[in-house]
Amino acid sequence: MKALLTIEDIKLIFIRCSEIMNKNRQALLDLDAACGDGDLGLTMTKGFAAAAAAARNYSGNDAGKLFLAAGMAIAGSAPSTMGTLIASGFMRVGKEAAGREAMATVDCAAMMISFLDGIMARGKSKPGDKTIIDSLMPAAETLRQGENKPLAEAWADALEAAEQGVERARGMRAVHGRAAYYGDASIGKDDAGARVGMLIVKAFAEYVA
Amino acid sequence: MKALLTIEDIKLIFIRCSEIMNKNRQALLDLDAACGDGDLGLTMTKGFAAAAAAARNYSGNDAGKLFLAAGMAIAGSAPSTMGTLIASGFMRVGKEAAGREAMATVDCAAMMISFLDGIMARGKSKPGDKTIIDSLMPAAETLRQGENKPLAEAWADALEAAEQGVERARGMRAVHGRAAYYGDASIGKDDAGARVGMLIVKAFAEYVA
Amino acid sequence: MRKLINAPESMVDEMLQGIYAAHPDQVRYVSGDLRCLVSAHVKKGKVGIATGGGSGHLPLFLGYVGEGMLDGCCVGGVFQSPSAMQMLEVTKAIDSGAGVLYIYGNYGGDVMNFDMAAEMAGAEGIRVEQVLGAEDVASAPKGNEGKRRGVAGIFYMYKIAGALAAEMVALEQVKSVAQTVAANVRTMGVALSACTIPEAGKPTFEIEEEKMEIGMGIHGEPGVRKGPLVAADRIVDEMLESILPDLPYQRGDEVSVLINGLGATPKEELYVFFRRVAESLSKSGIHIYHPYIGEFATSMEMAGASISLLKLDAELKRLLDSPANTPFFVQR
Amino acid sequence: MRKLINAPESMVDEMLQGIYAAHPDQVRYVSGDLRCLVSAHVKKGKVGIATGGGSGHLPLFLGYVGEGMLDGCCVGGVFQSPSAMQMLEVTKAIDSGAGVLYIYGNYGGDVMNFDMAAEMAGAEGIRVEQVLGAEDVASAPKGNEGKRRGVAGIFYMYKIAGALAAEMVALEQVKSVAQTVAANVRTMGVALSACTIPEAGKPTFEIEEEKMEIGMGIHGEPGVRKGPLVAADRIVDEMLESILPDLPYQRGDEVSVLINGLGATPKEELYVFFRRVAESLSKSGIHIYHPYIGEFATSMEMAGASISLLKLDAELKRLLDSPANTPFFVQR
Ligand SMILES: Nc1ncnc2c1ncn2[C@@H]1O[C@H](COP(=O)(O)OP(=O)(O)O)[C@@H](O)[C@H]1O
Ligand SMILES: Nc1ncnc2c1ncn2[C@@H]1O[C@H](COP(=O)(O)OP(=O)(O)O)[C@@H](O)[C@H]1O
Ligand SMILES: [Mg+2]
Ligand SMILES: [Mg+2]
Ligand SMILES: [Mg+2]
Ligand SMILES: [Mg+2]
Repeated sequence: MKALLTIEDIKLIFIRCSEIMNKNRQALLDLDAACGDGDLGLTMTKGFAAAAAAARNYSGNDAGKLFLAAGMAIAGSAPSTMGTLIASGFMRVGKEAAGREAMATVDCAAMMISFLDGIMARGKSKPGDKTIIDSLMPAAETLRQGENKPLAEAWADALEAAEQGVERARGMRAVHGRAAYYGDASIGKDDAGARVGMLIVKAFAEYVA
Repeated sequence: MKALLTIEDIKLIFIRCSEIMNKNRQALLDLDAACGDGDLGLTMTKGFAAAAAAARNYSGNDAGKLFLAAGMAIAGSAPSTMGTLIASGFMRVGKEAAGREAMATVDCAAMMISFLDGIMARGKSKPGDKTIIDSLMPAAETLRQGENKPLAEAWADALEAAEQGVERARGMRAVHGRAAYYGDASIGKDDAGARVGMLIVKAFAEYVA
Repeated sequence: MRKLINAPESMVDEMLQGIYAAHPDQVRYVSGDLRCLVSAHVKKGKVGIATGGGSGHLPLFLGYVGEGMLDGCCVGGVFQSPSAMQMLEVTKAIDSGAGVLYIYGNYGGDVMNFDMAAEMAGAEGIRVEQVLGAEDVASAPKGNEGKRRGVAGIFYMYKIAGALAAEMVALEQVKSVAQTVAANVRTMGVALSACTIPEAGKPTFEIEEEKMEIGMGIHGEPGVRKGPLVAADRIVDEMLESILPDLPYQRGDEVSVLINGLGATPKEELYVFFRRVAESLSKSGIHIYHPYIGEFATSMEMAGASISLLKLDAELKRLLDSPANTPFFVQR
Repeated sequence: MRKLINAPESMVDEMLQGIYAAHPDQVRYVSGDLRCLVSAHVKKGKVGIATGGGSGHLPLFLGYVGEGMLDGCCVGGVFQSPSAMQMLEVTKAIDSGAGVLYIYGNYGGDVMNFDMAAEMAGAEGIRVEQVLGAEDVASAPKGNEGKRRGVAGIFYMYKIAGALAAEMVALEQVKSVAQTVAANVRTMGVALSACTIPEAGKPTFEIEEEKMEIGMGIHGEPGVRKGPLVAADRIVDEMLESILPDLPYQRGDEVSVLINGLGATPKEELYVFFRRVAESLSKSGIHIYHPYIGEFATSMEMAGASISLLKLDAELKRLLDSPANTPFFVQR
């Protein structure tokens, strides 16, 4: 069982994340179609493919630079709402993690907080708005509470929290993006972005399991 | 039995012609739709209603002026191919019949010739082109041959000739107007304009019968 | 019927009311007849240019009345000719002594009415000359050019004859340049859908989705060939194969290209079309000068496009480039 | 799908190739990226104005790059935002020291990307200001204007801010006039049909024939109310009932009116629409100044139209009237 994520690990996690998005392509298309423009499956597979490629091509030893490169790759290849938010998140992580060569659970918790900060700053959004934040925030909190746990256990807990977040988001009312045009009609529908957040957590959890 | 058409008779013939066009509205629409733009039922009912109104309103005693007024009314109200041709025909008749106060069979024959002259000059067309000419020309010739017959008999013969003209036109190839775009495909189809010519003859024939 | 109209039979007149309300400084009507439209600025001593035809083709026909183009226009009902009397009224309104040139498309009804109007105008002492637009190569074979329909290429006749008339030359010269344009322009179109005449309420014909008709006329006149809708590049190639040899347009020629949308086809697609035309002409050594891409002659909501080529010389280039300002066409 | 295209995924780039081929004297691209379009004439010391957004809305967005309007534009895929990096490249290309103003529509993805680009540009020492178009009264109630979508009314922001920038004033002034326009323009639309994103191959939604959706957005965002298609005059009345009280527009005001066709709706119908707007405003004592009628912001082959009103003062009138010359918009 891993106690630290190395640069190589992080690269492999980006690759796994890209695989997971490919697997969930149709589900994301359908979810986004119900309350948005139905492109999320396309943008996420494209964006994470670019992120995985950027990660693969990164040859340095600075996790910060690696996250920055992945974020830039997503921003350039998937400039949709979700792509830009995730890119902003990873770019913020890149800033905060600058110089780091490996990540323990506590660093993962810090990473998730920065990721969320980047997203919330870019999206001018907060928990409860029925967005990706509503799956990421519980995961981040769980990681922080479990910052002394081994990676596998902490990330497994975080995934569970993210999944619960997806469930809770269903009952919320969308106030951002295209889904907001549906107003009250959005209540009871799954949020596509919340699911993307959960899938990102899932990539970490599966890798460290 | 009438031996002469007075100004009042000619007015009533225009009115009858308008009624006949109304009765044949749908048939003309369908015929024109098969090889043209499908408006002939509309333009002919409109044009002859205007001609009938102009005839009714004419208070002088000059057959020439009456035909001219009817022609102008058609030109103004039904400026389609057929409307303009018929208008040109009646306007030519108006010129040739100027000053006349009544019409015997021989004058009817002359009228039909002028009518055809007006149409052929305007349409740059000739017998055999699959047009209104192909029903009017036989009628005109029949009238000329029967110019010593009483009106009723001469016009009955003319109508029969016009009907045969409609039949013969069916086998012709259209070279004018929209039907010409169909080329050989027009052979075997009825010509809507030839039918209009026959209906005009019919108005005279029915009136003098 | 997907139309933003009121009663179908009032569409044309309500459209005209909208046009006069929107452009009172540019156009007005004569004889109390909305359908007899003339420029608000008739210039003394200038040759007048008039056109006319059925409604449903905006910017054709009336959209080109204005500075540097036309002086008057009669419109009829949708796809219906206006009457000779209406044309006469417009002719009288725009004649200021130098005579009037009629430029219009080669359709039976229009020809007869303009002929009749010309005779009537002649009887009133107005000199009238006529030049017909008849450049649709799909509508009759080479050798039988007189039977061809006029379509979007008439824009070039308006533009160039209008520019020359603005230079205050004589009727014969304006007629002559219009004839030169007519002789040097060729068009071919492709339709992907029909359109609906409001009073009819439904399309007069149908083109199945994923099908096209190459060579179809702007009133739905039959074309050269129906078939499955293929890639834009292949359609352009097929159209150019008919257009280029017809004049012919040859290596070293300079041409203006007009890509005309029939109504429903978005400008995005017109530029995809133009891209291939440019590529193809460049391969043939034909140089493109001042292309026009947009809607110039439509069939209401018909989907499709046409390609027109005008072979240019120095004089035509100068006149093509000169400014124009009408409610529907502005060039600096 | 009734489209004159080649492979759906290459539509945007082929369209752009067509645009550069057609207008080489007016526009070019930077960074080797077709989607980063800038004016061929960037004027030293002038405030640069950039815009951007998804493709599929021509003339929006790139069609307004040119003299007297915009300096640069990034476009994304059909209905997709371009990226922050592309915006940064355009920003760098059009900044000549006086700073750059972003004017674009209020859509989540676009806002985030322009924000990101502005930060990046700031980091490179370029002053960037932003003003959003957000005038669709149907997209959020009064009091919640910040949530409104930007639609055709953005044309007025381009026109007026572009005219002022051409007078070589400072960035703050250009921003301020853009804000004034944004504050004084309101729009509402009606859709009669959907459109098809080429890569999707079929419409993302459907409107039945003889039905309409009032207030629908230009990407098919839900509107105020679906219902049977009624007479144009009634539709106009319903739209004006939403637009007029929103600012409000009042007796004695002078307004410019923009009747915008969404793509498939013919100009004939737009003028029928305008006629009723003119009639109705005149009854309300609101004076129309310089109306625009045509296609300004489309959704490819969507059928429908929008009405925008801009309340004017002397300064706005002057700037509205000043000349402009872009590949898609010319005013003398
Ligand atoms: N301002 C915001 N902040 C955070 N998340 C947002 C915001 N707006 C939208 N989202 C998320 O983005 C998702 C939609 O993303 P995406 O499909 O990329 O949008 P679009 O296609 O409209 O650009 C939503 O499901 C929601 O979770
Ligand atoms: N040049 C011509 N000379 C005589 N008759 C003609 C000519 N062209 C067409 N026609 C006749 O006109 C008929 C069509 O008339 P109409 O429906 O008014 O035409 P359109 O609607 O095309 O203007 C044809 O059936 C034919 O008989
Ligand atoms: Mg989406
Ligand atoms: Mg999207
Ligand atoms: Mg007909
Ligand atoms: Mg007709």
